[in-house]
Amino acid sequence: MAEATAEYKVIGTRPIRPDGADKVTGRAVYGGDMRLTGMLHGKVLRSPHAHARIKSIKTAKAEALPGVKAVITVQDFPVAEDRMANLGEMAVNVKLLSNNVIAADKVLYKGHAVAAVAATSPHIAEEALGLIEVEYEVLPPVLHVLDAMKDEAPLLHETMTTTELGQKTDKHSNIANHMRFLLGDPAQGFREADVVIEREFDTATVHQGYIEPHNATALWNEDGHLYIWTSTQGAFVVQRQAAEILGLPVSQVSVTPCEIGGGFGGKISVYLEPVAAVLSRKAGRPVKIIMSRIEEFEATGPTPASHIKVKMGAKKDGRIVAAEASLMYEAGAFPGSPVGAGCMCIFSPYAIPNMQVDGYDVVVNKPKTAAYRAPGATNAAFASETVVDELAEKLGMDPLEIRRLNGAKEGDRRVDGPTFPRIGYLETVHAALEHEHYATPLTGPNRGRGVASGFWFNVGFQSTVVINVNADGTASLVEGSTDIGGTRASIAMQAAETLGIPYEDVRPTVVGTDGIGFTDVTGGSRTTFATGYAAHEAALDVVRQMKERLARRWDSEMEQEFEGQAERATVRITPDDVTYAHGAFKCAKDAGKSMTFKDVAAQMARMGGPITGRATSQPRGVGGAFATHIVDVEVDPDTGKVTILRYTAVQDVGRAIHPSYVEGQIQGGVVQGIGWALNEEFVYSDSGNMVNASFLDYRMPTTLDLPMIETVLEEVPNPGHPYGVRGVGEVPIVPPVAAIANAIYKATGKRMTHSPMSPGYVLSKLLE
Amino acid sequence: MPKIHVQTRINGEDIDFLCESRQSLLEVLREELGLTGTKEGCSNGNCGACSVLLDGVLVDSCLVLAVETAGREVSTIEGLATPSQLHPLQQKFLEHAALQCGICTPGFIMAAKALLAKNPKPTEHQVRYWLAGNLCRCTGYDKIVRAVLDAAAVMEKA
Amino acid sequence: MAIVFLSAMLQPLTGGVSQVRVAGRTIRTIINNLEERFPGIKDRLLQDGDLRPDVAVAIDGETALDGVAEPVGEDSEVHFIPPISGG
Amino acid sequence: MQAFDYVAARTVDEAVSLLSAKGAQARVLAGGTDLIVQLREGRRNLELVVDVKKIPDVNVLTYDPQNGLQLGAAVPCHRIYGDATIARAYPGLMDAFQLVGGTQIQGRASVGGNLCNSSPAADTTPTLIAHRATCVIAGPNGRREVPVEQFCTGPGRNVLGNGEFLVALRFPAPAKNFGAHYLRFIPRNEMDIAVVGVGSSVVLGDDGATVTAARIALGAVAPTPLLVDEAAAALIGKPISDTTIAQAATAAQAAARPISDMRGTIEQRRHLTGVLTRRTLQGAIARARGETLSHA
Repeated sequence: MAEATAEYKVIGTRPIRPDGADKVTGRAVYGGDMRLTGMLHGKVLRSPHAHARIKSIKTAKAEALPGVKAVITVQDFPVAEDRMANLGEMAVNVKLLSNNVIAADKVLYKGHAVAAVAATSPHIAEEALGLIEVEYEVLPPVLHVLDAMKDEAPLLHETMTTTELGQKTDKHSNIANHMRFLLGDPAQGFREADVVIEREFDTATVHQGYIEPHNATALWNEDGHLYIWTSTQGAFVVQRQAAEILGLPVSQVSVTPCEIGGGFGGKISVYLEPVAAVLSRKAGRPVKIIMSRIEEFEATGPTPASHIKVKMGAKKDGRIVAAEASLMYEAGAFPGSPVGAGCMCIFSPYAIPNMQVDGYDVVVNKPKTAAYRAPGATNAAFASETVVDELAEKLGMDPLEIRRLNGAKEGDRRVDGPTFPRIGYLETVHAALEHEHYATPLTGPNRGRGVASGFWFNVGFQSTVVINVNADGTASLVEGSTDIGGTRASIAMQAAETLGIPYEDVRPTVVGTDGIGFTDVTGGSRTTFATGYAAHEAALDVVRQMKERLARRWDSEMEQEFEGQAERATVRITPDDVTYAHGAFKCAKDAGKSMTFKDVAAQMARMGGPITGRATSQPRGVGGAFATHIVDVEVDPDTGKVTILRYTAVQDVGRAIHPSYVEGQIQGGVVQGIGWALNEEFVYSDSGNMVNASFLDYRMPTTLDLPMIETVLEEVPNPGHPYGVRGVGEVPIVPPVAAIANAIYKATGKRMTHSPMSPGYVLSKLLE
Repeated sequence: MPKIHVQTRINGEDIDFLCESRQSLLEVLREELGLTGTKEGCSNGNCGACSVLLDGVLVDSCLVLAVETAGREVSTIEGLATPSQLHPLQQKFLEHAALQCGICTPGFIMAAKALLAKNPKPTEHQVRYWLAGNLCRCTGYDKIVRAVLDAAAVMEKA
Repeated sequence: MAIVFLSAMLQPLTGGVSQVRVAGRTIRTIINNLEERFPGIKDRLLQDGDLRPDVAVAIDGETALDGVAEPVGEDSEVHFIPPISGG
Repeated sequence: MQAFDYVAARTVDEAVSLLSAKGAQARVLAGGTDLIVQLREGRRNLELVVDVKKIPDVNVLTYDPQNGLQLGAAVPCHRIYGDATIARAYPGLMDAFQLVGGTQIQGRASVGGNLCNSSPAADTTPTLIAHRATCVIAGPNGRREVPVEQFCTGPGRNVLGNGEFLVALRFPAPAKNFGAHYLRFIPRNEMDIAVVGVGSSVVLGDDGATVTAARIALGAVAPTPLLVDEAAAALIGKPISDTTIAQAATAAQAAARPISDMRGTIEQRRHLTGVLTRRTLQGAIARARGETLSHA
């Protein structure tokens, strides 16, 4: 892993992040910290039923409560049009998005927003919620994907029909979409196989678990302009969604991103912003809404529960010749689960000639699912990586050996068709095989070691960066990517490297929709890759402008030296004659002429005025990321409780710009995977009420549940990026559930086919 | 609902405020006194993001009624650094990249401060046991524990 | 003539054909030529003259960014895949 | 959160009169880690909160080898195990007092409050029972005492009448060859409510081999914490052996009346009752013989 290699001065070092002091002193302003003059506090009334028709809403009593300044329902919103809108990262149906922000005629999950109040205190607003009278016609809920797929299941959306293999049908069902990916001839493949394993798996609904609750502050001015302050992964995506839902031109919505207390994909869709906006317009004052933790669990965007079937066949020598999978994902109240991504990831670590993967997107009476770090991939890997492990066992092969034998490399074809560019999967398997952890035998009773691999695409999308050169030779970098994991540093480092100045001399600032060109979400493992790409290009733009200014300056100096002589015509200095390296500009035609970056900056006013580099990026060459993890566990045979003894995560990171934050992304993703594997799940009553909607009973890992998480940064530079960057943020969450399941099998002899592998579940398997 | 006049000390300064008896110390710190460094994560004592010291004892400020602080000493993240220098814990959290989004950081630093006051040379296990009341979702805790151990070593020498 | 891969989702319209060589130097012309051979396929790929929101195009493994205007190489591979968004 | 009045009582009598006047509409505030959550989530509505933390009687924390331990009802957990002498004298109590919530919760939560919240899964009650604690209650009719095993009467309910509140808990001095141990099963290593909790104590004969007295109390497997005499009977008067311990565990399982909820199933709880009874007895016996148990 590169410390500051000879090749780079800044990239590979571990500087302190520029926003660090504010965050450790409590000065950093997160969305919930917003305070505006005359600001009101908003609260949302949420459905107590998982499935019901709204008959009537009476708000008079609530409006009469002293301190209440506005009460709103869907009537206060423009009618949402049933059409698709492109919101940068994703295309979204505006009607479905709006209906999730505020229920129209039906409530489709317990916690679905029905009305909202703005008052002079949050307590008064809460009291007012109790005075809003809503009459419901309660309908039977459907809560599990397999039940929802049945013909006789209650329908959430009467008008919705199934899209079957890309073709719209007129079959009314909770199945919104059935997709299929096919490669080769699976039936023939299975006929040739010597060993075939088939298993079914269930995973429970899981939440991103960010510690900061959703928040939004809105001021809809008398001149019709809407200002929004919020903790979000993408200010521009909030701007577009708010504009679509509220029927405003984008230019009339200004979104300022505050610091964000974690998102992991859960703070991309809007929930509160349009509600705060409409309350603000009605009350004529700014309104701040903050979700309670119960609202976070009941009414934001968890990752789908799923049922997955996997069948894989291999020859005696270990070559996998056929693979089939059927992924059934719960989309929640509205269609749009990440089952497609799950289908495309499930077998991606392997080059398999014959594959068929079917994906089902199924609505259920639960909150609409949203992205959660490599959305859809962890569920799928739990299934496929367990079956690969079983194949290895049946064939008497080491589980890493079968992965090495079948590992995908450049030119191999994914199930969705495209072939892989240069990728680093095999490098992760080799590194795992050679790692001291894997070489050290695991001894002691009730202990087991498991391995698993994972893939995620990563994305490029759009970013804009502006770099302003200051007279003292430092630079101010303006960007639109909200900084959740230290990306101010990783982006400034790439700009500094290209500018040839120290990292400390580049001051990055994150601004909102009025301050920079369109920038997509901080998500999809793209920020250091794509915004870093734009920062590099903007820095090149600065250097180019400096070369132009210097060429003019040096050429005019030539004018004096060759005062009217003939040779003057031959010696013209053009920008191409100016070279730049290690912070110094030199003149190819006159060794005596050179100036440092600082010199040029100091004389900008004399050399054509301010220098501002600008670049937008929508990079191609997005490098996918692979990981291979090793975990040792101990299982208490009396209680079924699983203890993580040791965890090593090997990942192809392309080039680690700031290694500490790359390690941090991997450690964070691994621990979210461990929580997913061991104790995290939504528990529902029969009536569709989530009974464990708190951090007490939605059990995320604490410091005491974990050892240190060892990381190995394999660097297979991505040719599609000037510094070889690959996205690193999402793939670490893909292998852990499967790796832990495989380790528990080695410790207990019982195959795990359900997540979470809670003590109760493991005990029930032990007592079988 | 008549407001109660409360006189207390926050970060070494005499402070008085008006509040309703139903307002938590967390709510008063953030919404009335503008001390927004103490963060809200769950408001029912399960995440530690709102940790402060009450008479030197580590507590969740969401589970303390503001009226209860009358005549007592409250210490929050805003009181930790000196005008010229960050506290060693703050410095080590930055050096170890022991924070990513940073929302849990004030709570962790106040908890670690209480730990080191009680146990200046904790083992890794003792650090993990003490900090189990503070949830973090970004870091996986590894670098947080290392930052606290490193700060302990530095403070031990000082 | 680029090689166009027809996914399982399109094969009902192509009588099971999974690969076909198609003339065209942009995605627009490729799709028009596909339509002539497999009527009805255009509506599955385009909406108001642009790619449908739920369709993305990969050319030689690279996700195309310029929609139907994307240039296509002489022997490039063309795939129609679902768009990917991250977490 | 509904509005309520707040009064910080200075004396026991003041608290009693405040509580009696309001009946069910008033509640004592000690650490507040249960009460404030219930108020915030609307599971409890009150007109008056009586803060007792300024009353000397509820802040008592004294111990001597003859009279045993006097523990004020509002004393927060961290103060108890912060006292080295008391911690050494009652390791079986410390097992539970160090488990209630995370460090922040222990900065506020009191054992009295945990008992008065009367959750069937309360971490402290089984070990209070194993230590034969006595509840000192003040009320309109003066003071009365109740053995702790009789204090809880149902989920969230106890013997406290109108105007009454818990002032202190009294513990006998640990008898010679006395040993106690509390364990709970939780999915994580911290911050969870017990799926099952068991507090066991034994007194051994001078030979260190026969059990002369025993108490086994179960948490989270019945509407109230449960003292299981049949389990003790399997041990008393007999030499210690795996068989008698197994019999005690089986008796405990038979007495348990668990339910299935989000934290555990009936089968799981019944199984764990046996496991934790066995492990706590082994721990109690070791301590009775003077050994110390390695602790988290």
